[in-house]
Amino acid sequence: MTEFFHMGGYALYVWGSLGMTFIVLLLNIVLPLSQHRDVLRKAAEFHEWEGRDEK
Amino acid sequence: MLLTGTQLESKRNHRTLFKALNFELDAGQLLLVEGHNGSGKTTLLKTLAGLREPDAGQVLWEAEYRPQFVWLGHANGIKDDLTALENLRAMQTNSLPPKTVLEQMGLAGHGNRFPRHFSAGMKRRLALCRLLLSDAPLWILDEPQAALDKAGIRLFEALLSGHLQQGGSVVMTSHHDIGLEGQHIRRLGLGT
Amino acid sequence: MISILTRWFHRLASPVWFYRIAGKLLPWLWALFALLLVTGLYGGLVTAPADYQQGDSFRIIYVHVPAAWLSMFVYMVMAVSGAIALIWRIKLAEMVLVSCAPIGASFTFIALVTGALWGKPMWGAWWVWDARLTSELILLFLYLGVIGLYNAIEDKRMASRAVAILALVGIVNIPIIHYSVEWWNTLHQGATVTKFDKPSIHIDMLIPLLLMAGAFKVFFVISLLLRTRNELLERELPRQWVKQLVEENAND
Amino acid sequence: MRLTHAFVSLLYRDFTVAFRHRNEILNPLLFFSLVTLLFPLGVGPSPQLLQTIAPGILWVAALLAALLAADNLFRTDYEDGTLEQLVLSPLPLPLLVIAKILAHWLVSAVPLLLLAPLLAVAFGLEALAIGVAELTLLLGTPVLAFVGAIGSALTVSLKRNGMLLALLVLPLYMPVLIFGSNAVDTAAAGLPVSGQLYLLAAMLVLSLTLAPLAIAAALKMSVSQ
Repeated sequence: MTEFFHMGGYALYVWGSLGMTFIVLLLNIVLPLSQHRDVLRKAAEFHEWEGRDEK
Repeated sequence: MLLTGTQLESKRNHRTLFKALNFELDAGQLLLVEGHNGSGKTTLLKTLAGLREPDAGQVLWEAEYRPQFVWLGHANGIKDDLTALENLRAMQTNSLPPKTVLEQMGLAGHGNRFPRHFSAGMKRRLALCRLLLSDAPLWILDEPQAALDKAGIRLFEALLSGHLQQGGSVVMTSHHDIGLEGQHIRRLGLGT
Repeated sequence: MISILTRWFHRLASPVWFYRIAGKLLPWLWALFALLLVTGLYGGLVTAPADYQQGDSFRIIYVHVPAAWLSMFVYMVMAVSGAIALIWRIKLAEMVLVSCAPIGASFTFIALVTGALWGKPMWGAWWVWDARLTSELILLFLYLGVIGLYNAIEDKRMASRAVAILALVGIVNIPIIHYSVEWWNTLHQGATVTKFDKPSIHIDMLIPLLLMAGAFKVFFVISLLLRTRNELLERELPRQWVKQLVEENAND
Repeated sequence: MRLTHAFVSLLYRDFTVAFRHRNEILNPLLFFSLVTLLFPLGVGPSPQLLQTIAPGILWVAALLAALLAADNLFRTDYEDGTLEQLVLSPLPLPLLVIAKILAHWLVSAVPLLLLAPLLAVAFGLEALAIGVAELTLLLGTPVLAFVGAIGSALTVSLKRNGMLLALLVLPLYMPVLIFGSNAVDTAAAGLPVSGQLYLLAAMLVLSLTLAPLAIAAALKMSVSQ
């Protein structure tokens, strides 16, 4: 198994590339999801405020 | 009907400037758009002039497309580095001699001077010359009387009634009252 | 046939329909992405034989090449949705256009960094003025330009029109930039011999590469759907359907 | 007929406005010569080195001067309201835009063409290379003007947009830089440069035909703010 991780001496470069790639991919999921939560919260405030106006 | 606006709506991001706006304007009439600052007056005029698209609704023209019109915005549309006469030649679309137009607007003798040295009122008068230098039937004016003195306002109102009598029509915004007999004027309140 | 098409086209433009469809599609897309990723990585890192010249460092292509392909593909998607937004004024196209830019920039960044990490063991230099890498770097600036312009204009509808114009200007320039850099590189070939094209692709090297390219494309769709949904909610905030959505969300 | 009349009068008008600001015409020139002056101070005065990097320096300086000039191409018109009037004119906006950019090019780039040979001599380029440099600048600077105008039209309504304009426009300037400076390099080595010149000419034709459409659309967007 350690042979696999060794990557023929290029472990740093191969795992470095893979690691960096997945961090960027993760960002492209986590950021939109947290924005999604923020927008929903903003919408809730807007409509809740709006609701009070109509009553 | 020269112009009918149906269910017009315009927004800037979430702020709705106006919504479900209906109005009409016929030849020989003046549509006075009133409202407090920020009520979307300029946006409405820009929509009529085609500078901006409405978010909903539409503007219908009698001849399916927008007729020739003169636009006067907040900015005067004149170059500080061209002499008054050069500016007039730039805005001209009919064949009236610019010198007489200058005199008509009370700017006689300033022909070869640069607007840079003019007072705000004189600059506005120079900008208003655009109305005389075009035969377009429709005028779209955004606060044309801004910075005008009393004599200037009287001069401008004379232009208005002359244009309306010839069957021309005007859409304008203003904070001053218009000294014309009521029958030509339609009023449209925004931001109520 | 046409009536179905136009009806579908207009329904696509209705926000509620899009929001619901996106919600339904996402789980399936996640499954597909996971499948493609696992098989691609397994193929690329385990079964594919090491390259006779570069040894195991060649395995970086399983991330570098799909990212580079995708960075170009995303720009094209951006330009097409820009054209649709400009010509037919479809709001949804504006939102797709705007959501594409950050994703495209991310994949261009991945391609650049993995390119440097691949270049280091082979030529001993972190950055090599190779034609492909240089074009990729310029592409990154094109994306940053799009993102910069969009954030600089407050009125989002105007910002989308400006970005649509810029994306179309960009798509016309990308081939010009690519071939002039390619030409510029061959011209100064004397400096460093950079043979960057893919090593001779052996069949069981190629399969994982295509799988990874597929995985990245599916990922692009997932991230695009998520971002477009946010843009949709942002723009349609005062609308009634967003109100119901918020209520639904509140009780579950 | 009305179109050519409007085209010529717009060209003449922009020309007179520019000439009334004579000192402003010098700005791109001063900037161009100052930037080229920086390089010898930075890399050292050795003639061989300067001779080899001279084409690159001249072209990078010309690029930056064009970028600087592009910023105020529409800005004054936007502020004094003449841009609105131009957009509302019944005549086709792309053609009027070409008149404006032609006037801008005559005022900002042509003086540069006159100054470039002097600086090239200071860098030790021979006559042939200088001649080719002139030719590439003649073909390239209009492309820089048109592409710069696209960026300028997109950002004219923004308050502070200096860096954004550079970010939008510099990547699109790169192909011109590549072929322009390389043509001078090859000419200095005595090799034929027709290939590069044809490509520059092709870029000129492309920007002359496509850029005005993008500029007109961008101006309509900026004016509607």
